Amino acid sequence: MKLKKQAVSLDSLDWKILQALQENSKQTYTEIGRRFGVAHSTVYDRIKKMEENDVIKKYTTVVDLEKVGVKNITAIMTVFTDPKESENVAKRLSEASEVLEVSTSLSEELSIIAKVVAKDQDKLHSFIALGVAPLPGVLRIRTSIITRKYKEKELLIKRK
Amino acid sequence: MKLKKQAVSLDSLDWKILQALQENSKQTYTEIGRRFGVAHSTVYDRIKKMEENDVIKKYTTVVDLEKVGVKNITAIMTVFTDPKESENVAKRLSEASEVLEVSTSLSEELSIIAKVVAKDQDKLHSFIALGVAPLPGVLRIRTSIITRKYKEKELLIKRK
Amino acid sequence: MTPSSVARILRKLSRENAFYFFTSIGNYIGENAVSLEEFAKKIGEVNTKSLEFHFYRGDFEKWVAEVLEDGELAEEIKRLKNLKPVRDALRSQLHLIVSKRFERLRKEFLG
Amino acid sequence: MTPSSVARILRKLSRENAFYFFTSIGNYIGENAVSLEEFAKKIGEVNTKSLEFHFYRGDFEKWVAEVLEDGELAEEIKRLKNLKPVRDALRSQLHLIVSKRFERLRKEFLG
Repeated sequence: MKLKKQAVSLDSLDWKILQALQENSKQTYTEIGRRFGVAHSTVYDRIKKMEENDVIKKYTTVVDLEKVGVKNITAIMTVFTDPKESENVAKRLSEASEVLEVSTSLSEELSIIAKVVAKDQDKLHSFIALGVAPLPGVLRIRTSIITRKYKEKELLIKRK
Repeated sequence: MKLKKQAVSLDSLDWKILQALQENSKQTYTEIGRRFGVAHSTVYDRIKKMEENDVIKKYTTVVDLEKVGVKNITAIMTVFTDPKESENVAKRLSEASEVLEVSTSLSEELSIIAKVVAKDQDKLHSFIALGVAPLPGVLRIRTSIITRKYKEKELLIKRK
Repeated sequence: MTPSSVARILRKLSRENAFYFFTSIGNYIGENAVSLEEFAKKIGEVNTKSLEFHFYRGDFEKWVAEVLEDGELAEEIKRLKNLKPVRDALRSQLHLIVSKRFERLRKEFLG
Repeated sequence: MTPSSVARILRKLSRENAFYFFTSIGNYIGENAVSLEEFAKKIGEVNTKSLEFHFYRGDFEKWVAEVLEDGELAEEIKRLKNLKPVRDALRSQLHLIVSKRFERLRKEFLG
């Protein structure tokens, strides 16, 4: 049985803590408590609760892969499919390690948008020609190779 | 003067530590050291160095905003521009808080791809009609609204 | 109408105040109008999907009222909705209303 | 050639082994060929940009050699590169080579 998604309700201290953790996940409970004028045990309780109900999904580290010489190319691939096969194609794409993001989208036409990484243009093309075009229901594919990134960030949490 | 980008070279322990931090940034030096059979002081030194040379950009927290009732819509916007104005348009888009990602890209045509969030379709349209279409050099805009996300992850660090 | 308010309606607008033609949410077709005169012309040219999109969202009457500041024309466009015109019928009726208005104001302006 | 190798070259391929036509890196136009016969037909139909893209990357000869397993045809396609044909000249010459080969094999197969 699938659990019904119900919005967890957060108060203003929860929002402030989330925002602080998004800025820097390594801050201690004491540091966060001091910043908002509450006890570290309060901060601890709030965070534990948000971890338990999965509001907090993960603590992670943002790494500059270019700095360490990893020179992947990134492409945005738009896949037009037979509407009946759209979900299957999206699922198959999601299984590939080359594919970081997959969404279905609606514009004038239904399509699947996916972010793909590869070592170079040849590897990118092979992946699409051998791994995507042959999927049942794929009608056309349009691919744009990213030439320069100007901005890349997650949605910042705003205090409520 | 612009500093020349030079690749920082990492050894296999650095890679392992980065991977561990990407999985969970809140692990202690001791936990990481135990996992890889090295002293916590070694882990500390390696991490400090990677923080200093900006290989580690940020420690952050991934939050499930839907769980807390934030129901934004996300759209992928492709902006076709006069090639001379492409960089200016990309920069102007990057300044907008509604815009999370901006890249220039190359397919059969040059374009700018941007990820945009908005409270609803009306807000999304207003932002594009009043904030993007009027930018000098904008020729056409194509927008796809994300209807469902199947996969969304950062590039995972692989051990070398 | 005072000569100055006529002149105001007929003025050339800045890029920020132009009317931008879309066919659906976020899909800009690359056509815009920086004056009432150009607005009339573009209504005759852009595809009818774009006209339907803006007409039934109320974008035309809003722009005419708030940017051009022509309350009378805005009212006329709004009234046209009662007929629920689509496709070429929408284009021809809208074009008639807007170009007639433009011609009248232009004559008034030239005196 | 043995009858069985002729039959093999003329066989219908699985979806995974079909030739997929692109116009540039990652841009699939929605046309594919699941047999030598269909390959000849599609060469006559798809736009020449796609033909140029695959021809000069060596995709055609590779697919013909490795998937269809027709080494002779692969060689002929490869040799055509020396003439550096583009656009309609590329289409007609490629079409001639491939359809001739298909006709010959078909006759051989029918005996």
